[in-house]
Amino acid sequence: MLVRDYMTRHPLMADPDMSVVEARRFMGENNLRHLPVVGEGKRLLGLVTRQTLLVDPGRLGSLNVWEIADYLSRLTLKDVMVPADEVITVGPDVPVEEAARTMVEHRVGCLPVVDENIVIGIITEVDLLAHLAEMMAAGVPAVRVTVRMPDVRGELAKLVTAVSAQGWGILALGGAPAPRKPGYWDAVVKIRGIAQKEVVTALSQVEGHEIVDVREA
Amino acid sequence: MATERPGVGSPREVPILRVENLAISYETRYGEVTAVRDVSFEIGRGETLGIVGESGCGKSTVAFGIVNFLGRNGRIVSGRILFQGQDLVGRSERELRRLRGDRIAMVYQDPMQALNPSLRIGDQMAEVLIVHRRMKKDEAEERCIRMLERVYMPDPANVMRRYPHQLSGGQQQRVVIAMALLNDPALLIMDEPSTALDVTVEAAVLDLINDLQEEFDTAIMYISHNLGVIARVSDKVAVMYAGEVVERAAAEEIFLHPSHPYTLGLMRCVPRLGMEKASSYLHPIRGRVPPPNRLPPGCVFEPRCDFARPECAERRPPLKRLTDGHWVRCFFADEVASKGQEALAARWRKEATVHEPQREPTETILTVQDARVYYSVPARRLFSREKPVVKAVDGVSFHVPKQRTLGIVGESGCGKSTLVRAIIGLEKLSGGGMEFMGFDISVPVSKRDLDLIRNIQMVFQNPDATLNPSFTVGFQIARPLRRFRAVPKDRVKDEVIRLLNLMKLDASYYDRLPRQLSGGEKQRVAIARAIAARPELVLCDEPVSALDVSVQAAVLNLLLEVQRELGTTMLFIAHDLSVVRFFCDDIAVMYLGQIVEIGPAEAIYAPPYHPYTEALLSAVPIPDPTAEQRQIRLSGSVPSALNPPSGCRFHTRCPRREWLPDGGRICEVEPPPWQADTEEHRILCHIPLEQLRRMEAVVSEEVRDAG
Amino acid sequence: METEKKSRLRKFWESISIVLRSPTAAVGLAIVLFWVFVAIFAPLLAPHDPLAQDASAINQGPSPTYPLGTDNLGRDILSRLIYGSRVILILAPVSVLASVIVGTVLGLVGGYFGGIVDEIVMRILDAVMAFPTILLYLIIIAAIGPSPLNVVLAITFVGAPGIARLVRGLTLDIRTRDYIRAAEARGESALYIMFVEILPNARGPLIIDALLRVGYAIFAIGTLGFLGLGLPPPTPDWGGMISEARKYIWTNPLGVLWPALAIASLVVGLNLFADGLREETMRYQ
Amino acid sequence: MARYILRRLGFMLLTMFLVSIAVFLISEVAPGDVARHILGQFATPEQVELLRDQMGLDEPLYVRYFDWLIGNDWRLRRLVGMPLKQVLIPGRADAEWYAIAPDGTMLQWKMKQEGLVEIRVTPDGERTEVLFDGWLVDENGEEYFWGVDTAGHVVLWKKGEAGREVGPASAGRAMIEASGVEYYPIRRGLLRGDPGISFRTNRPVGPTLARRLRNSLSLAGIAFVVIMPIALVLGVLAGLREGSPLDRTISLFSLITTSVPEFASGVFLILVFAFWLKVLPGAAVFPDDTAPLQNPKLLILPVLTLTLVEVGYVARMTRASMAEVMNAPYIRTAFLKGLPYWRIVFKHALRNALIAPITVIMLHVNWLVGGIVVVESVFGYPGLGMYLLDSALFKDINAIEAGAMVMVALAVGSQLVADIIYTFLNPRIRYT
Repeated sequence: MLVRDYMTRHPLMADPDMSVVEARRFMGENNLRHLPVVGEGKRLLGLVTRQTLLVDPGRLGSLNVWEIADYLSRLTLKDVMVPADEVITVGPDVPVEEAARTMVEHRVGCLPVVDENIVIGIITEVDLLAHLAEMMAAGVPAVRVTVRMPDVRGELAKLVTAVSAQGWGILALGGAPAPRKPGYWDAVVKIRGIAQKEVVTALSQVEGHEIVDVREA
Repeated sequence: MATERPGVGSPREVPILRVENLAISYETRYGEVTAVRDVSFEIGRGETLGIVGESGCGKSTVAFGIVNFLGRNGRIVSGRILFQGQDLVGRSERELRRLRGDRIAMVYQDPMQALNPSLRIGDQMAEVLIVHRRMKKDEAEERCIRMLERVYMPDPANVMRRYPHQLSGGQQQRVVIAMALLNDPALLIMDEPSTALDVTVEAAVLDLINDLQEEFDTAIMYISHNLGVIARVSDKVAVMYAGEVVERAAAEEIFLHPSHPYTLGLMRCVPRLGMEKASSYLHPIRGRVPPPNRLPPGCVFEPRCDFARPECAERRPPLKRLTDGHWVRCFFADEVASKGQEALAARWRKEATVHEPQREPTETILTVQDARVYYSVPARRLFSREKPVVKAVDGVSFHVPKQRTLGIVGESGCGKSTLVRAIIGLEKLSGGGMEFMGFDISVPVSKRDLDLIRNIQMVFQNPDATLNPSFTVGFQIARPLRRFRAVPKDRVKDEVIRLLNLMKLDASYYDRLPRQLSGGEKQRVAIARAIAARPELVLCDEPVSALDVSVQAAVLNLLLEVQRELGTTMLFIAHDLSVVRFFCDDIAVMYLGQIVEIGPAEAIYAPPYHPYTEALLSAVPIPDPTAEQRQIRLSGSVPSALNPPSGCRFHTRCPRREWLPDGGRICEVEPPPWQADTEEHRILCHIPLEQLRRMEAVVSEEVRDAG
Repeated sequence: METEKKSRLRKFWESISIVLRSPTAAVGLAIVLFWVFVAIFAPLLAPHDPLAQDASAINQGPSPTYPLGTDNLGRDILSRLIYGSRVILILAPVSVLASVIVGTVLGLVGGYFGGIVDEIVMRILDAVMAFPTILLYLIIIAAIGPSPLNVVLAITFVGAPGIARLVRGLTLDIRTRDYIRAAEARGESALYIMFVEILPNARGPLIIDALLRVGYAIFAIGTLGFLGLGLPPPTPDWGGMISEARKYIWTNPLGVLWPALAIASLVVGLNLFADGLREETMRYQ
Repeated sequence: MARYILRRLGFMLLTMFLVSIAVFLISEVAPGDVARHILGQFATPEQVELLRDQMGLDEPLYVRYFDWLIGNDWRLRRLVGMPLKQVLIPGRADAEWYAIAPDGTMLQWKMKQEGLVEIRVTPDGERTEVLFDGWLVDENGEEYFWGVDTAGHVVLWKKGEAGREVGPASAGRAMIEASGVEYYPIRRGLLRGDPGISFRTNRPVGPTLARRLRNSLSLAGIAFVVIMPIALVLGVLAGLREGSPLDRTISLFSLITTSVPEFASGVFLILVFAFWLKVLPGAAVFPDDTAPLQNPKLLILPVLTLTLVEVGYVARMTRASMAEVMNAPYIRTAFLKGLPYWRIVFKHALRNALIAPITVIMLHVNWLVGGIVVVESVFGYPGLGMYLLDSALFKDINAIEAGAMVMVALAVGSQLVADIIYTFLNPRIRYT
């Protein structure tokens, strides 16, 4: 579960000499939101997003229509891109959650994956969400139970023991601190091939655990 | 988490490569010739597109067109080449240079030729990183070594210091592949990368390509003439003919439902592993690929097509969509698709013309007893006492009954050609004996009498070298007639023409020179020359391996016909196991100068196997992506015949050694014994027969019946 | 039969047209043909007897009587040039032909038999080739004296090893072809294989090499003449003419120019032709 | 690699051996009697016979060959009973043979009116003449003596048999003595640096040859230095742009210049630069002992002539090789690796492209030598070529043989150099 496994390899990239107009067309055509700008050997030079392509109106204010057209046609990516030293990047061998944290921390939707300054892929929020969905086996029919337990060592093991005591297999397992309830932990378990009722019966017997939510998903 | 889960669908992806209506032409002395036209396809990330077709169909032109490396006289006439969304047509040389070797890499046929003979492997590899990534030399070399490790190259640090000629063909190809992958390219173009290699090495290289693709997520464009190879590596297949893509679909789809007459023809003209002459028939495609400056006005395939109607000659069929992702350039694709099913099935059915196999024992015509052919080679050191000896053939024994065909298979350097040359008398025996129709033939041809010479003739491999370019076809066929006084002088010409007709060539060929003939025609003339004096035994040394697949079938059929009509006995050498299986009654498998397994064809292709036979069979590329084939890969390369391994010669690479107690120590020490499975089927191995019998069949593909 | 003749004729014209496709070959051929024409019709073209001396006109420049002037003995330079072309255009091809015959046989034998035969032949040829060519000429002519026959002998001796090497190389290549194996498998004799199966396939490069060698033979004959080792006087010999006129270069500079131009043009013409031919045949293949 | 070079070295020695036999045979077995040739038409048979004896021509061929090759002083000293030594005469290109007495005195003998005289030269250069009286007696009772004469022969003198009358000699070599009964010319042998006496000058060949060789080597050396860079650059440029106008121009130019014989191009150059433009001397005549580099202007035209002929040849070889290499698959690989053009040219192509021409260039030394003979002759340059030519015309056998061996050694040596360069450039040979 490292970045290298979830990133998009061989992403579309652009030359620093590509004109802004061309880049806007290119990104639109290929439905891109982020475009790494690379030099020879795929070395990262900068990053372009849809926002960076929007030209600062202040700059244009003093120009007339013809001058604006001329200015725009001459504008290339290297003039507008976020330069490499300001781009937030991630290495291929970083855990996915670390990448997610980086993105949250910097409020960016995309991280170029670089290996010694060479762009080898790109990881976006969509990739991470896909990872989350996969982790929680979204779209696979199963019983999904959310159990609230004290945030104490050994509590999760109790839950897992209870499930395996029934001979059931765990399809997905996840957990997070319970919302608005400090000191508690919510765990989500997905179990396949049994009825909802059986699950409730089995798990409600676990001491100290409370079933918060159960559904067929 | 043992359960399988479907991956989350990724958002709509831009293909790595998208070619639209590409046309490429060359300036020649006949004017501008369009070599490729109207070619479209796309390859996604981590996907392999196989491009298949005969030589001269424009496959390589497309490959070079993509990187716009067409030489001085070639140019892209029209079309778009979108690489990662950006058009490559019209890019400057500087921009292209930055892409080549970095984002687009190429690997092609002959690795020896592709590597610079006077630079060390390390320098050649490292410069890719140094040039594109401005890496420091030692850092680059470090990376190269790691990459060589990834392509399973033994002792990579040492390999870096070597020169290309010091590596074997398989190793060279690994180096070339490693070099291509150094910069993690988005697109890898491979042009017949395994064609020059032996089957077992080829299989290993194909496995490697599969592994690497998963790891690097590279889009691969894989060009080959071999349907089997294409079936093994491709996700999608495009069939090219005379510069056009005539059919394009997912791999399984195209192999199960071929819908263009040419695709169908290609599949019907090669024998599949397991087909034999007694129960099946090969359907050659008539005619030959038209040269690009003389294309037919309508459908390019019309002159050779069995489905052609008048309108096919008038206008070019458009590319039409059959099912999702299956495109065909034929007016009658539906008809072809449905008839094709029958036709494919029919090749397994017994046809009226196919002859009954003769299984009753007949007299033996050729006996080879413990034959040995040794060469001494110049000593490696200046003053060494011993002259090293290459044991090209070392103690080979077999016999061939009259009117039967013995096939000899083995990889290059196993001594099969030497053996055949010794039989015909071009090679001196160093030991052992050979007897032909009761006469001793262990002497060279110059010491044999004329009648004996007449009775053993040979058909050679290379159609371009088999005929003397200075003389007419007629003269060359007539020469044996005259020399052996096979017919009276005044009837020589008639006889030559009769032979030509037998070879399905008309009398007008009499006055032609070899350069006016196609490869297949040359080979037919060579067969005519060989059988002119009615020999009892014809030795065929890879007679079809240099021919295009569509022509192979015709030549094989002719040889079968000759054998049927003249009752000739044949010795048939080939490296293609499907062809041997199809053509021969008995088969001998050779490894490093020795026969390791011999017996009736069907016995060779079913357990018990010699471990080498088993590996060979598992390496054969089968033109059917659904066929199940066990993967048994040999490690290393064939040891030198100069210094063959002790004991069993195969022990250095044998994957089955561990079946024996203490890992097969005995294999290293003692030469293995012959074990008889049946009276005719024998295996040279230490492993007890009972254990060999427990082997699974390598190919579990059952003959599919359309009925 | 009739059709065969026609096709031969057509082939001939085809090859001519191939040659003429290359401008250099065409120019070269024109120069050579010009000299051949001059040589054939020498008696009709020459205004004077090449040996006749005119004591009243010694070392003169061009004049109406002597269009190119006279030499130190008062002989007409033009006539001597014209007759000189005969000498050179006979000696050069003859000596090349002789070396082609000798060299071909040696090369075929060495290349086909290989082994010890080849080794011996090649060692001897190497030894001959180790001599600087001019030295061989010097030694041979010094030993056996200058005469047309000896010039031919010397050029043959010097030229044969080169041709033998070429033919040997071609033979080594051709003998690995399958059609040679087929012939051997038919039990053909070595002579048959060498001369019927191999030689015809070596003819292309051999002809071109021979053509180039005619150029070098002319070069060599001229050099020998210049060094005083050529044809004994008073035979009109271009090299000898230059050597003689060289002495009077300060009084009659043109006297040395004409024969130098003549020999230069002939060799250049031949080499242009041979080279153009080679390029074209290479491209044709 | 060592193996390969050793092998080539072996072949080279073998070749030289064969060549020496050939040179010897061709020049010595040539039709016509050398002695007669030297003495001229009018010499008497006795004179001829005597000269043949003095020249050692009456010995069997193989003896003469080995005498010529490795000398005979070590054999003849047994006759004299003392070691023999060759002493160069300072100031003259000449040398004399002496017998060395045990006390270091150098001895020669000379038949004079009064009888056999012994000439003694002490180690400190003091020269005295005394009448000889050390006669030996053979089984027939005759008194005889084996000694060394003043013209480098070991001579058998018999007491009382003073000079036979053989009459005056007509040409070249004057007959100094005819007093002995048998003559053996003493030679140190070619391999030991003594090519013998020139018939033309009656002096040892060695010193003259060395000076002429020096002159020729300076000419050839300068020519080489001028030719190679020009030719290689032209060839590489043409080969890189195969089929372009530049290529066509270079190719045609080089074809024409190589085709014009040196004597013709030399003549053209003299006419243009010396006769019409009058900027350069038309001949390169030096006093015999000046080195050519002292007057470089004289060298311009000879070097230019050689350059014209050779540049074309080398350029054409280089072009063909370069063009071939640029079409090779591994160059295609290099392009597809995205390497810059000049990196491909210098790193990938040049080395492979030079393998063929370098060998050919070195083999071409043979041609260069030929060119030098002609060029020297055109410009009257006192080099080895002229020396050989003059010797050949005079049938000066020792000079021809020595000159020929020197030239062959140069040629074969350059082949060895070519082989070494070849192995250096071609790893396939280096690592097998």
